[in-house]
Amino acid sequence: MRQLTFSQAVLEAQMEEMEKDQHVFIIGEDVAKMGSAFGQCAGLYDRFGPNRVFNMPVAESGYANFGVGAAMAGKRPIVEMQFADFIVYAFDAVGNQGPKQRYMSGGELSVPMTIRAPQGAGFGAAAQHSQCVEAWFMNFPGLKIVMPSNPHDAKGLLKTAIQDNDPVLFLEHKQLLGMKGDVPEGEYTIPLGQASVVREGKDVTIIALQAMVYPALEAATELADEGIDVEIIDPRSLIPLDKKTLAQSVKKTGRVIIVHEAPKRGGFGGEISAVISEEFFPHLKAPIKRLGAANIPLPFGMPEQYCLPNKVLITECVKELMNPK
Amino acid sequence: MRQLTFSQAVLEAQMEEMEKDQHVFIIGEDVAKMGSAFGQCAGLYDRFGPNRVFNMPVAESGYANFGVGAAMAGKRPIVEMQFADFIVYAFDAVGNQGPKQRYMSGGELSVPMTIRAPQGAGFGAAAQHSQCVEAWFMNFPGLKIVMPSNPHDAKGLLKTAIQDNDPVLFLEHKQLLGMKGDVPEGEYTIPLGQASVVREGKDVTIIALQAMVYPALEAATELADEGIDVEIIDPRSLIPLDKKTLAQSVKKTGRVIIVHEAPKRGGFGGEISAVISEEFFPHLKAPIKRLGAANIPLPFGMPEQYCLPNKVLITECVKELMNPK
Amino acid sequence: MKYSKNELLKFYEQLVLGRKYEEKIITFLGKGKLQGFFHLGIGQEAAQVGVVNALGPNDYLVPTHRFHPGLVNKLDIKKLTAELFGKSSGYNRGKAFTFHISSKEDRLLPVNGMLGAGIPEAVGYAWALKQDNQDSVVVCVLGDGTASEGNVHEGMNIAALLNVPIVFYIENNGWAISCPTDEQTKIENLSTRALAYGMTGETIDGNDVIKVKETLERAIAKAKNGEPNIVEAKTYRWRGHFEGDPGFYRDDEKHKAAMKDDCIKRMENLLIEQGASAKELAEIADKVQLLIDDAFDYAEKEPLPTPEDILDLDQVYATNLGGELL
Amino acid sequence: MKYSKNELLKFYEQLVLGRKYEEKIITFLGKGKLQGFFHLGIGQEAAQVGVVNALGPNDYLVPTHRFHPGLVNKLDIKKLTAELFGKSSGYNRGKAFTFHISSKEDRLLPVNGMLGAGIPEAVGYAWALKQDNQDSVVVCVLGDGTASEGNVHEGMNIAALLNVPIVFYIENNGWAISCPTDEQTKIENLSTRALAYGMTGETIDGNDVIKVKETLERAIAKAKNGEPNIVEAKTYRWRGHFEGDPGFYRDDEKHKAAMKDDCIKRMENLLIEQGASAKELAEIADKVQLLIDDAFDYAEKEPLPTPEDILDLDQVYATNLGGELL
Ligand SMILES: Cc1ncc(C[n+]2csc(CCOP(=O)(O)OP(=O)(O)O)c2C)c(N)n1
Ligand SMILES: Cc1ncc(C[n+]2csc(CCOP(=O)(O)OP(=O)(O)O)c2C)c(N)n1
Ligand SMILES: [Mg+2]
Ligand SMILES: [Mg+2]
Repeated sequence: MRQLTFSQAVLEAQMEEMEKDQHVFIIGEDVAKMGSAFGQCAGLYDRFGPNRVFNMPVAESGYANFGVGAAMAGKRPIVEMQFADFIVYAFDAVGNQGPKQRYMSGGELSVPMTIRAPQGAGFGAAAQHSQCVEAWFMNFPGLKIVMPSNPHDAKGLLKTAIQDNDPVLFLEHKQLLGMKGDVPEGEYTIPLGQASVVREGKDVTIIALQAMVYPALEAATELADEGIDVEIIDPRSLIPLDKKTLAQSVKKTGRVIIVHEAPKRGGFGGEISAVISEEFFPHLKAPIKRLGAANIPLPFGMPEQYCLPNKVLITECVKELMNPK
Repeated sequence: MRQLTFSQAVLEAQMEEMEKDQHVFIIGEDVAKMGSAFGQCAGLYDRFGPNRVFNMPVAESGYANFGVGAAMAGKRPIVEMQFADFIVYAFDAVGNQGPKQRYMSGGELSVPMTIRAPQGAGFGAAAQHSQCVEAWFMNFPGLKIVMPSNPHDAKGLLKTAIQDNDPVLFLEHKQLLGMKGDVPEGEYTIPLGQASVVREGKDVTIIALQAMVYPALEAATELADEGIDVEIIDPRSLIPLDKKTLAQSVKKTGRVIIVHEAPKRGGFGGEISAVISEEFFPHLKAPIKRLGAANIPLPFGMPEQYCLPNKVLITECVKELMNPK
Repeated sequence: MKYSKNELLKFYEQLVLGRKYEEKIITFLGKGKLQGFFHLGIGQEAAQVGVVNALGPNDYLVPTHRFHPGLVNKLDIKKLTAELFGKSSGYNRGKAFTFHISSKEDRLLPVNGMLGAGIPEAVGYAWALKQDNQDSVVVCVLGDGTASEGNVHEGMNIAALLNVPIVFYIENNGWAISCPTDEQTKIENLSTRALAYGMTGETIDGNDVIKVKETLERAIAKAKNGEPNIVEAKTYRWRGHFEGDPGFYRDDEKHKAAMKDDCIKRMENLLIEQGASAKELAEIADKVQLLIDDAFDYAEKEPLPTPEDILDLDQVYATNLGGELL
Repeated sequence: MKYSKNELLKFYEQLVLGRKYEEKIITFLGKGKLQGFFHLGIGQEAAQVGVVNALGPNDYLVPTHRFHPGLVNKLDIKKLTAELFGKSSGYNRGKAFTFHISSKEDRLLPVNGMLGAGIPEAVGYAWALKQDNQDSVVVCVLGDGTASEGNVHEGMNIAALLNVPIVFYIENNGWAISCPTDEQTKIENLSTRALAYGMTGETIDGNDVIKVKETLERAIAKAKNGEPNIVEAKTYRWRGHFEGDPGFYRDDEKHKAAMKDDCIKRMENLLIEQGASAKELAEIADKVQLLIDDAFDYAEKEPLPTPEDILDLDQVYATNLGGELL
């Protein structure tokens, strides 16, 4: 099958949706001639012109709210944050404005806006350019949160996000943007709220999204040699969350590890752990475990690795669940 | 014992700390002559003058960062958000600036800043003036989060927060600010990370903070008549979290309900549920339950009650845990 | 006089409607028949009515929390009042109150609970109108205090840069809660801010309804022409910040002096000069009062939203993917 | 000429140190011996060296991510270089890089990873200095792009209102990544923004090190006197936004033309006019090069932080309450 990078998949999804619907437009920093920091918009400015793809001043709150306003007027903005970290300035727009306009208006308005933002560590870019931001937004009703782990899912989910009539926070991962993967020719979409079973197994369920899927896979391969059969579930979207697929897996394995790159305390692992223990408790054979980054801001450079979850930690955690002391 | 309102307790804590340490100062909207929206600063402007208590323009990000800067220079700012909801504008300052300066500087700087903010529903003030904000900040290492449920705790904890050398987010609850309670004369402090056992019991542990302590208490009283013995734990601070006290209670009861006012999905209930299931799983006799607000923005007026957890829901949940279907 | 007596009487009626509508709110609050924080615009009627009269049929308005006098002259008074009562027949099914009220049909964009956020939103809305070749302008109202917010800076800069058809209308009533304008900023006229973005700005007497209307008409024409701009109208807040605010922070003498300039008195004097009789004016007041009483009667009796309506996920999500209530 | 040959030679040395320091960074990046995003200030040396020279011993500086030429003239070159290498003997134990570098001893406040947030922080810092009766000023550097952030508006307004001893120094290099200044704002000179807050502002030639220094000295004196103000220095970014940026968005002709105005060449010409010899200049360059090579040798060999240092909770919390690592 045809191979594209994650970034090209994002590009293609945007291009197709822009071709189809003239209300779709893109704003952000350096999205126009430069085509975004990681090439996600490469060529779109030339193709669609300055009224459909244009740069904004360095004013994240301003242009995210600009997106909210344009969306209320019937446009379908794609608002790019250059790095997801900068979304702290647009926290109100993304959590407290876009997602609430519909309810506050009694259902009259809607905000079909997609916020795209590349997040995560891997570049050693220190405490304010390496964060995973999803957990900050999980307590805002009205918002949907999507976090694909590969080019195929990225394309299908982004198209769904752009077509969705509500605000969707679409998080890319900086480490994955250059990653290649199969992307079929032709149009396809993937519904939000549908997990993917990345690897089937019967002993332990690992729930991982985005970049964390890969160390989980490596760990699973290693553990297979030791006779431990790991299932890996990638929920792909946090809101909505595919509880059905989680349930099936937990019923089978009875053991769960949730892995995320954000600091462990306050990460989305808490929510998923709580859902599982609330709804599937009788099936649990062991404590639900979470692996996340150390609860410290990330340092500059290579040493960030000392803070992050990895294959070794995942492997250890699986073994601990299989052979409790 | 002497009775003070929550708001008076906050006032007294600030006054005592300002008397003791001339580096403590207060900024915010309407903190000066008006003495804050709920009287938390009443009289402080007259007492300490315009260099220690002063109004800021309506610019939450600006003055929260002003606080961060002044704190790095050795001051001990108390930054008031008039309503906690407005902290969305200061999200960067409170989560991403203050708490990280120390680590980013390699331990050289520190930010002894207290951010005070009244939160919560009860006034029917709709979707952007009624929120509980704690969950938004739980994934920022470096920040401490305090949420007292009564005047006594408010005074003791606020003094500790002001004396603390790191940023502390001190959340008041609007519905509690007028509430009276015992506050001893003379100085006292309460350490962060020390839960209070609000009611002892042996059947079910309810973990509740702030305003949710009270419906939990009512439910417990009712349930006692039916022979169900409820223990209520108020962690008082979410970061740090007193896991020891939680452990003792869970070991005793084996049944846990976490109640918060914020929407259920993405609320702090997830974190606490995850901690308990991770660390005290063998003691659990039943699924850990969470009660939170419905996952919708709050509406205007009295109907907000349809969205919030209350005594009835808590009672039902306890019974369900005691008599699983 | 450029305006006929009848035209002036119309202005008068609008001003009086605004004043009496809010006085009715005070009465109902006094009786405990209304809930919520009411920020009244008494004294500021001209600054609001002038704007409402300047809007063309295609133009949009973003009001503030203190805009009842303007709203009552623009919207259906019953539906508006029902919304203020939080009733399900209100503009937003009782979910919005003046904190968030909006009406698509009336080209009324939402009031924002977050001061400032509505400004770049309005810019985005106005930009979209231009893209769709609508012959429309957005008039975005903000207070003097709100002008200190970062969003206002960002929104104005973007508007100027993209030649967006918008008028930023600063209704300067001298106060942001307890903070007088000179504790909010050092500059004399907030319209000076226009220079910071390459726009034009103008400060006018906000208690002169005709001046407001005419200035806004020019401002709107300019904005339609791709020149966003600022108009600052200076007026004065007569009441506390919200009903119930004791206003201890205020200097009584200065306060009384400022209230001497009453936009309604001004219009009365003008009308009498133009030959209107006291009786004519009284008749208008009576007519308006009936309208108001009627609306309050109606709204009071309307039902509150049901739990089902409050918990309706279709009002949260336009594309509802089975989102969970709990 | 107001300055002696020796004084001019000193400026020259500083400019060359800045230039060669960054050229060394380019070499090391080329060899794969450095990690991280480097935003170089080549071409902007005068705009930075001028500021560093204007600072009094009690004054503070907030630099930007593009301030290596300034930093190398202000800080210990070895400790600075170690920080750029992420080494534990760097200014911030290798945790900061130019994204967050700070030094208490050198009165260097942190670079901010969030453009704009550092502005109100600097205002708060400067206010605190004033409260403590320090005879100090904060010079807060920001870029032309950063000026669009809401925090800048809020910070400047607060500074003006409280008469805080601060100079806002806008180092306008014509670009914010791929965005030229005229796509950032419609105004010609960003110092015009001063009018929006009741401050004074001035725009100068940022490639004239003496002009920069003297203007800043006056600006600092003014700020000490309770008059915060803006200085905008116009210069030009010679390199891509960061090393590795191919800069496709740039017009080559215009770019080359802008680079003709080289602040170092200017100083050379001035020095030759003042009787300096080519040999003297070459000697300075050599001396500076040695210093740089030495610092890079040192930094390269220094150890990276250990896991224990990286995971040290005492560097996260000043009052560590048993916070948990995991
Ligand atoms: C972001 C934000 N900060 C603070 C408030 C609280 N608040 C409501 S009205 C108000 C005063 C606003 O002053 P101004 O803009 O002059 O409007 P006015 O009330 O005078 O009409 C404040 C501070 C808010 N709603 N949103
Ligand atoms: C809040 C925020 N938005 C965006 C960025 C990404 N970014 C880093 S440097 C830069 C350009 C800034 O331009 P300017 O202020 O002119 O400084 P220059 O790089 O030209 O020195 C941008 C957009 C950031 N670090 N922080
Ligand atoms: Mg006002
Ligand atoms: Mg620049």
